[in-house]
Amino acid sequence: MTYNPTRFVTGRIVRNEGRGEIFYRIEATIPEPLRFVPGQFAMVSGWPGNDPLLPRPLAVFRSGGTRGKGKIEFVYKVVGRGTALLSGLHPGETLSITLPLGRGFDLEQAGRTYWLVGGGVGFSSVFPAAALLGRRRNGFEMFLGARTRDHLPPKEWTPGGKAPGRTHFCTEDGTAGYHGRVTDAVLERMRELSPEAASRLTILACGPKEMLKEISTETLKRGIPAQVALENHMACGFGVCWGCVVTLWEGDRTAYRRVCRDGPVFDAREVVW
Amino acid sequence: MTYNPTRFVTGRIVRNEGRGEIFYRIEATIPEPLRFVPGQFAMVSGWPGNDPLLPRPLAVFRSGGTRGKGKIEFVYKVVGRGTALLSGLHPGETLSITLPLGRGFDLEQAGRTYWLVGGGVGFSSVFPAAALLGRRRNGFEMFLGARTRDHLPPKEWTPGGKAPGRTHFCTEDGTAGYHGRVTDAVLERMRELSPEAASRLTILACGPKEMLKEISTETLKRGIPAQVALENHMACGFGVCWGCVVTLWEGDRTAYRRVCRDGPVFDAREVVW
Amino acid sequence: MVTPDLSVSLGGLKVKNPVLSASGTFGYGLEYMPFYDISRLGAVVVKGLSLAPTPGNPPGRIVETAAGMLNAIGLQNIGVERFVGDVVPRLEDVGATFVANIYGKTMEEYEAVALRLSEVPSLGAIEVNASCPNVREGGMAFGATPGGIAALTGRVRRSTGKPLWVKLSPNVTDIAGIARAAEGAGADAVSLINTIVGMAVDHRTRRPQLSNVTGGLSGPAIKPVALRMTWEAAKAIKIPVIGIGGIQSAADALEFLLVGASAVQVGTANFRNPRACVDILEGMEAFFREERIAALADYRGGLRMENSP
Amino acid sequence: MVTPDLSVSLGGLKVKNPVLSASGTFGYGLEYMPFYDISRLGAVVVKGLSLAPTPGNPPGRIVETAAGMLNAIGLQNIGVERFVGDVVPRLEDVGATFVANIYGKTMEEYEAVALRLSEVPSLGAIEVNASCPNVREGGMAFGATPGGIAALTGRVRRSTGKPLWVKLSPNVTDIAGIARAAEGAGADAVSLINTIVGMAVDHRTRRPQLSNVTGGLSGPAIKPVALRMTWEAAKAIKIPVIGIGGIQSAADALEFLLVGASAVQVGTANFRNPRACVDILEGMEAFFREERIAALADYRGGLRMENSP
Ligand SMILES: Cc1cc2nc3c(=O)[nH]c(=O)nc-3n(C[C@H](O)[C@H](O)[C@H](O)COP(=O)(O)OP(=O)(O)OC[C@H]3O[C@@H](n4cnc5c(N)ncnc54)[C@H](O)[C@@H]3O)c2cc1C
Ligand SMILES: Cc1cc2nc3c(=O)[nH]c(=O)nc-3n(C[C@H](O)[C@H](O)[C@H](O)COP(=O)(O)OP(=O)(O)OC[C@H]3O[C@@H](n4cnc5c(N)ncnc54)[C@H](O)[C@@H]3O)c2cc1C
Ligand SMILES: Cc1cc2nc3c(=O)[nH]c(=O)nc-3n(C[C@H](O)[C@H](O)[C@H](O)COP(=O)(O)O)c2cc1C
Ligand SMILES: Cc1cc2nc3c(=O)[nH]c(=O)nc-3n(C[C@H](O)[C@H](O)[C@H](O)COP(=O)(O)O)c2cc1C
Ligand code: FES
Ligand code: FES
Repeated sequence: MTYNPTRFVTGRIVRNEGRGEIFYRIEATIPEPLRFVPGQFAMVSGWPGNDPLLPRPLAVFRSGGTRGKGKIEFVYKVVGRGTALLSGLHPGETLSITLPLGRGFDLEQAGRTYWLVGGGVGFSSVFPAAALLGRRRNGFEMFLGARTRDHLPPKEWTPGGKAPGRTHFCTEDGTAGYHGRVTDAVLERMRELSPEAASRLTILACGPKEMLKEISTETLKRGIPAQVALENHMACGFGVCWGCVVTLWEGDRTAYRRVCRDGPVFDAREVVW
Repeated sequence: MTYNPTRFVTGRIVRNEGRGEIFYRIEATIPEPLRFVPGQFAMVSGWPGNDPLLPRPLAVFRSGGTRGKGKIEFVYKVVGRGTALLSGLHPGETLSITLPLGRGFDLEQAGRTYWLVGGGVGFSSVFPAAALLGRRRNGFEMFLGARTRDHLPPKEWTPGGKAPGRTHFCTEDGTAGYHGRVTDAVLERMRELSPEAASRLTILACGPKEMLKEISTETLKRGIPAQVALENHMACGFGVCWGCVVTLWEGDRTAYRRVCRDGPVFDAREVVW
Repeated sequence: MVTPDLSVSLGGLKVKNPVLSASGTFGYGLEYMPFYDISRLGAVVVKGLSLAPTPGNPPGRIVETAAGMLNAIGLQNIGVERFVGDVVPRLEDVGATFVANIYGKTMEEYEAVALRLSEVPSLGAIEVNASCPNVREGGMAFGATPGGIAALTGRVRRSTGKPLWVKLSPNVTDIAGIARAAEGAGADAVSLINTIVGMAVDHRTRRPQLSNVTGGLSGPAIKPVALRMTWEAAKAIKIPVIGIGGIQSAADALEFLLVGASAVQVGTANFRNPRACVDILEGMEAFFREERIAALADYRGGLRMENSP
Repeated sequence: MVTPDLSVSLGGLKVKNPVLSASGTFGYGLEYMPFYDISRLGAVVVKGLSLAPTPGNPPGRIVETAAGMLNAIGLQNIGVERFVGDVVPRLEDVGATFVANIYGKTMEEYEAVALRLSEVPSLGAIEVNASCPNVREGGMAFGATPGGIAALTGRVRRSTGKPLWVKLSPNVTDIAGIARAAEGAGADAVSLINTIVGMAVDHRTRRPQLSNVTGGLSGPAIKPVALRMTWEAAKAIKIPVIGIGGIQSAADALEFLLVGASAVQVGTANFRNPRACVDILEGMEAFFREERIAALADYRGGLRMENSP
């Protein structure tokens, strides 16, 4: 896994638009192009004043640009004051961004089929994985879950590429795609697999804690490796404050480990739910 | 002096534009039209978060509107964080405004000629007085001072009306109008007056403290009544915190009086400089 | 749904709801009448009163800080006589429940102010400012030790039959001990916190920004400290605790009630939003309705400590 | 113009400039190498070290507050042995001046950690955390009284020849008295403030937001309090004072120097801006150049008190 070292950069906003019912996409130029691993994130701020004080973690959604000029994109949902402020920023205004941060998904295992599971805004770390696998023509399927059709990511954001995996949309109220929770869709689809196919399966998931917990339990039962992207409140995002810890198994003992540096992607077996 | 009682209202920004080199004009709709006395002010905030915490005092520059729909305008200069944030707000966003506040200029004295003196952004309380006098066909002259031409208010803001008084522009560097400080222009012009004309003169002034002090001293010497609009840091703006006091003469003793409620306009003779 | 019962007894003063104004941020109350009917509040706590009118500190009295402000007003006020003569009748006219915040340079002066105010039948309670950081004689000396607080409280207690609230300073090592001392000496309630002593200077002019050099920090910046001290005091004593410090919203106010306050006072928030107190009151009513909580007593002190958070 | 001389001696440790990182906000220093060369700082103060590795508090460790944050990390750290074995050589490699912040559950543990660290020739100083509010044994008991501070300081003093800094708690009535106690017991410098104890709760779930219930408040919100305490301590003692609390900009840092601090530590600001320390250093240099101040000593403690403000 090679990626650019972490940097603290100033981004200039190019676009910041609401899409669909609840999501925003913000695009900014940064001094240099960035390489990142899907699942890695950035700490983002940019509103004036000291309140809120702390930057917000957002998964790197897309990066691009050519030598001497980078571009970066995030997608987000307004859930509180920080994201509300973010949504109020205009093109031309600046962002402070530390990136890329954390350990992303491990997509380097030879001969695996990946299933990508995104709940809610969790698609933001799952789409970059899909885009990469698509480019590599590595087989994958993607499961996207939301409460209603309006809570699903807009179709035009779904990554294409040479080998766009099959995408299963799921809604809890049945207004689009599979009627039910995304975990149920995953489990149903799993039952269709031959034991041989199942043995090649790796699951990557990002979404609400309950969803990740269920994915972990179910994959553990079946011996299917799973990587889950956790969230936690963060102050620094780069491992110095020790504020973002979760409890992990280390052998038969537990330890507090940092989501921002030891994660956000963890082996599902490690997590103490 | 009749004016609307003080209210706390939400304004919706219609326009917020830089003009000339250093000034901004912000226009907002408010629930109802407002009547105000020139020199009165408003406490304005609108940026999100608690930092900065306090609203900022701004002179009411213009008001208008018809029944059931008011309009309000302020002009301001960006000098610090609050005004910088103000300048970053966009049409459609909201302002919190308490207004009108304080005692404005007394323009109700029969048979007086008014000279209005504005230094720097002080024109913001002086223009409304000029506009009112112009509507009333009450004779006046206006003196506007600034460091350079670029620091003078844009010409198109100068109030017209049926009897627009003569306006003397003054710049310290001589790039426009009278070359010198506005107080010197006022004094020179005073020397041209007959004793009879001088006896009908009332001076209204708003601007930097040094300017007001000089105007006060010189008018006091000559027995010319002057009203000066003072500034001070404010927390509430409506007389409850006692934070904005200045020292005034009361007979042969001094007392701390509130700029926001007992002023901002004071009889020049009262002020302890 | 029925209207939630927000009434509560604050050391002998029964108020119809737990939203009060904080002293020094609400003038004499009447200044807020243009914004709303102040009789809607649980009580109006007026600006600190001394025996004689007090001029206060020289200008350079306020400075803004991050999410807060420093003030060094120096307790400028019209004195207890003019308050009783001019203000009280008007507060009676508008039907407000009101509380007098008092301070003195000496114990005797506290006592004298309390005595004079005891003659005012409509006065709801006396709040003793044992904690003003901005005047040497503002009670800070009395407020800093359990012994000082006990002496001051006892003295004022003996001079008045009014409900007696003692307002505590946060500038102490052990707020619980101070609260216990006030309780032990006869306070009917304690209110806290007053402002935290702070300072601001200008690095260019190299001068203090306040004429008094130091001032009292208030506003959202201090809320976490105020909440902690309210919690500690409420655990330590049986008399009601009135929580103060950085309250800006109904959510903030509810937090103080949750950790054990019987009521709250709203201070600095009134400056940015003159309607802050009623906005908070209405927000609180809405919350109780939404959550189907019938009475304040069902919520108050209900912090859940099992396997937090 | 010549480069201003920003060097200063901090109780036996001469540093090339007065900008230091604050313990607990800078990891072990090396984490900042992607952002800039940490050897540029006056010194790096590392995360609080205990004798054995410490797991810290359960999750629910940080909450954001208005212009500040609460933390209850509980001093999670790798322990002094791994620090000496794994971290010190790398700090030596990058050429950083570094200071170890230490704490213990007991006086004996403080002593043991200090003893072990005294064997590290490259270590610049030992900073005794006499004030962590987030672990019962974090020195809070020692830090709250002059007697406690004197005892702890004296004990550590006797166990090390390293420059000894004592880090003070702001949660006290009289910071000057505490500072004098540290000075009297042999501290070479004091640093202050540590965090102010605060609390946050969720009014809907009715639970504390921190697993530890209370936590330490840091960030711009506390700057006015930190500045005032720095001023009070600097007036009270002769040994150097290192100012800490809410410093985010060169202007903030200069304010602390102006009221008498010999140096500053930058904490929470590092989270939002990983380059905060060097940005502050560069801003300070620019200011000294602009104002033609040749040396830190010409500015430090230069608060003008005549007819303020
Ligand atoms: C590694 C990582 C990647 C993320 N990627 C995305 C993304 O791509 N798109 C997106 O919309 N959201 C993402 N999130 C969640 C996002 O960080 C939160 O929604 C955001 O911080 C909420 O801030 P707020 O001020 O709007 O909400 P508030 O609830 O007002 O925030 C209050 C405090 O809680 C913290 N907080 C609240 N919710 C979360 C959360 N879920 N995770 C971390 N901190 C939280 C905030 O940082 C803040 O300190 C990610 C979180 C993590 C940890
Ligand atoms: C009655 C009155 C009317 C005014 N009318 C206008 C106007 O029409 N247009 C205009 O541009 N300016 C006007 N001012 C000045 C304006 O209020 C200040 O420029 C503004 O508050 C500065 O805020 P800031 O955050 O940008 O500056 P900062 O310097 O960052 O503010 C820091 C603090 O100082 C206070 N402050 C700084 N300068 C002043 C000042 N001159 N007066 C009061 N408080 C100050 C701020 O309110 C804040 O609390 C008026 C002031 C008063 C008192
Ligand atoms: C400008 C100002 C003046 C104050 N005057 C008094 C006072 O006279 N008596 C008093 O007991 N407290 C006084 N206080 C303290 C407040 O009542 C309150 O305890 C403190 O501000 C914290 O609450 P807040 O953060 O909601 O403002 C004053 C506060 C401010 C900001
Ligand atoms: C997350 C965090 C962890 C901290 N850990 C320590 C510590 O281990 N030892 C210590 O002495 N102080 C610790 N502190 C206190 C800081 O060093 C500093 O004194 C305080 O945060 C005030 O400065 P600031 O406002 O610049 O952050 C910690 C602070 C924070 C925010
Ligand atoms: S957010 Fe600071 S260590 Fe993870
Ligand atoms: S600003 Fe509050 S009294 Fe004038």
